[in-house]
Amino acid sequence: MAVRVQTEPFDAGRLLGDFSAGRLEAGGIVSFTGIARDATGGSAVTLLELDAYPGFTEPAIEAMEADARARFGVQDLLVVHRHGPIRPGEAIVFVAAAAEHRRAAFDAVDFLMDRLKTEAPFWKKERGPDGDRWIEPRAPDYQDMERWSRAFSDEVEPAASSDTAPKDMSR
Amino acid sequence: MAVRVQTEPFDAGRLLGDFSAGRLEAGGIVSFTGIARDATGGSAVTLLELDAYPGFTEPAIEAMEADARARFGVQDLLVVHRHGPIRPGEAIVFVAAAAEHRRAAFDAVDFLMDRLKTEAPFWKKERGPDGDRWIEPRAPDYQDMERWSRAFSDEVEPAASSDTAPKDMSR
Amino acid sequence: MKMSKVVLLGRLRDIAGWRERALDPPPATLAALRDLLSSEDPVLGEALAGRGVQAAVNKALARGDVALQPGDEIAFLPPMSGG
Amino acid sequence: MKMSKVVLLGRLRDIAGWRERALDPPPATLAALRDLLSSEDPVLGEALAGRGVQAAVNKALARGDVALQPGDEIAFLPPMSGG
Repeated sequence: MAVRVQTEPFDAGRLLGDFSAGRLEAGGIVSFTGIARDATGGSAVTLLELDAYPGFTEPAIEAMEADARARFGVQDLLVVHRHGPIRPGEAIVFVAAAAEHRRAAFDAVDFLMDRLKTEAPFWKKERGPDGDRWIEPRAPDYQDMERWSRAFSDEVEPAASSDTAPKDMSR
Repeated sequence: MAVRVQTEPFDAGRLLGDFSAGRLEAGGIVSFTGIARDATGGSAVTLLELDAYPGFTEPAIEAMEADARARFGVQDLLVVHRHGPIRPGEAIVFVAAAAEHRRAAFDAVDFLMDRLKTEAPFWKKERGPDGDRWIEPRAPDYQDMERWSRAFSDEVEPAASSDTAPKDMSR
Repeated sequence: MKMSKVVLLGRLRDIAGWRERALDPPPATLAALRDLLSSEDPVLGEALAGRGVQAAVNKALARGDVALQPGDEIAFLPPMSGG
Repeated sequence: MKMSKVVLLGRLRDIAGWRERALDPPPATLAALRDLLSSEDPVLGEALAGRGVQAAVNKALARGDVALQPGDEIAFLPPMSGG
């Protein structure tokens, strides 16, 4: 299982370099790096804090990774997710997929990010001069995740968290 | 214009690291790395050779990059493309996009790869023990590119190369 | 009898002012636990009943009401968001 | 009079056995140039007329027939594929 949940900062470039090295059979590698912003909605953010629930968070992400691996014809996947305090400009999440054809690599990373955004067991607080704010999934996040339910409607059971998503957001 | 057409090998990890550094406003960075395979369709490949047409290839890719920048709400784009002899395992192309929201970054990289695959002025020859083979766009490449014509049908003129694509391939 | 543990995540921690709590003896069911927490802290009780808040027993999501055993770890999870 | 240049790309180079060629004087039109190349090398002529093959004059794609001037650079481009 190529899933790492860690408090240590990581270098996305180095992760991509290591992930790409020696691949003679992959035609394409897609990566996504999520970075902590210094502002959201016009409010400055001085620190992002991600809570994890140890023993619950890791298996949930491993299940997502295994699901993506089974659904898409990818050769390899990597998910690295930080928790704890994260400063603006630092990476929060890195997802990479290697596949023979680029479509599978794009889809696997896109799908994993949609699941991570709506179902990964992390709770995010933004700290700033205007106070602290807990961040929960946005309506577009739930809509992005729903694209996959439609695409795979006959083989997917509803995701736990979209079950309980606010009706007016999950539409 | 963040477009580089070069014969020198490049390190995708280092490109992603440099591209990501100091981004305090980007929420997400998507990258695609295309790698030379050691076999296609069961035939070994010992060397890939890409011809470029100097003075024609660079502006064509710069136009694609400018188009992608205008279409999608991205903050930054980078396209690096090699030509000349390329060994299996080496990177051929690197595309990265930084955007406030991940959807724009995914779309910009996906779109640029579809255009590069069907319209970038390169001509590819695979060398191997079974002889040399010129590689031209595959039917799925033209189909991938057509997705964007549908999505943007009222603002896009047909791409030059899909005009002349074989009818039975471009469907 | 082994003590049970209640864990709050995310904004529930700020609302309650605590993160973990031992319970000895534990209530017999998840519903009884919610009632107990709510009777002590009605604001927390309302947050626990809020939309999108899930419960996990021994690190597995629990749907609806379930029986609790001594030694169980019960967590309350607001809507999750990684990435 | 400045010499014109013909450039072949991709598989056209292998078919013709050459990459670049000077023409002095150049034909008056792209169609005349195709006829000239085809009369010298019918196999190349057939390849130039093949589907997906485009022509560029002075590094700009030319649609249909166009007039040629002395000093022009004319390139024949098989289907392109990067990435």
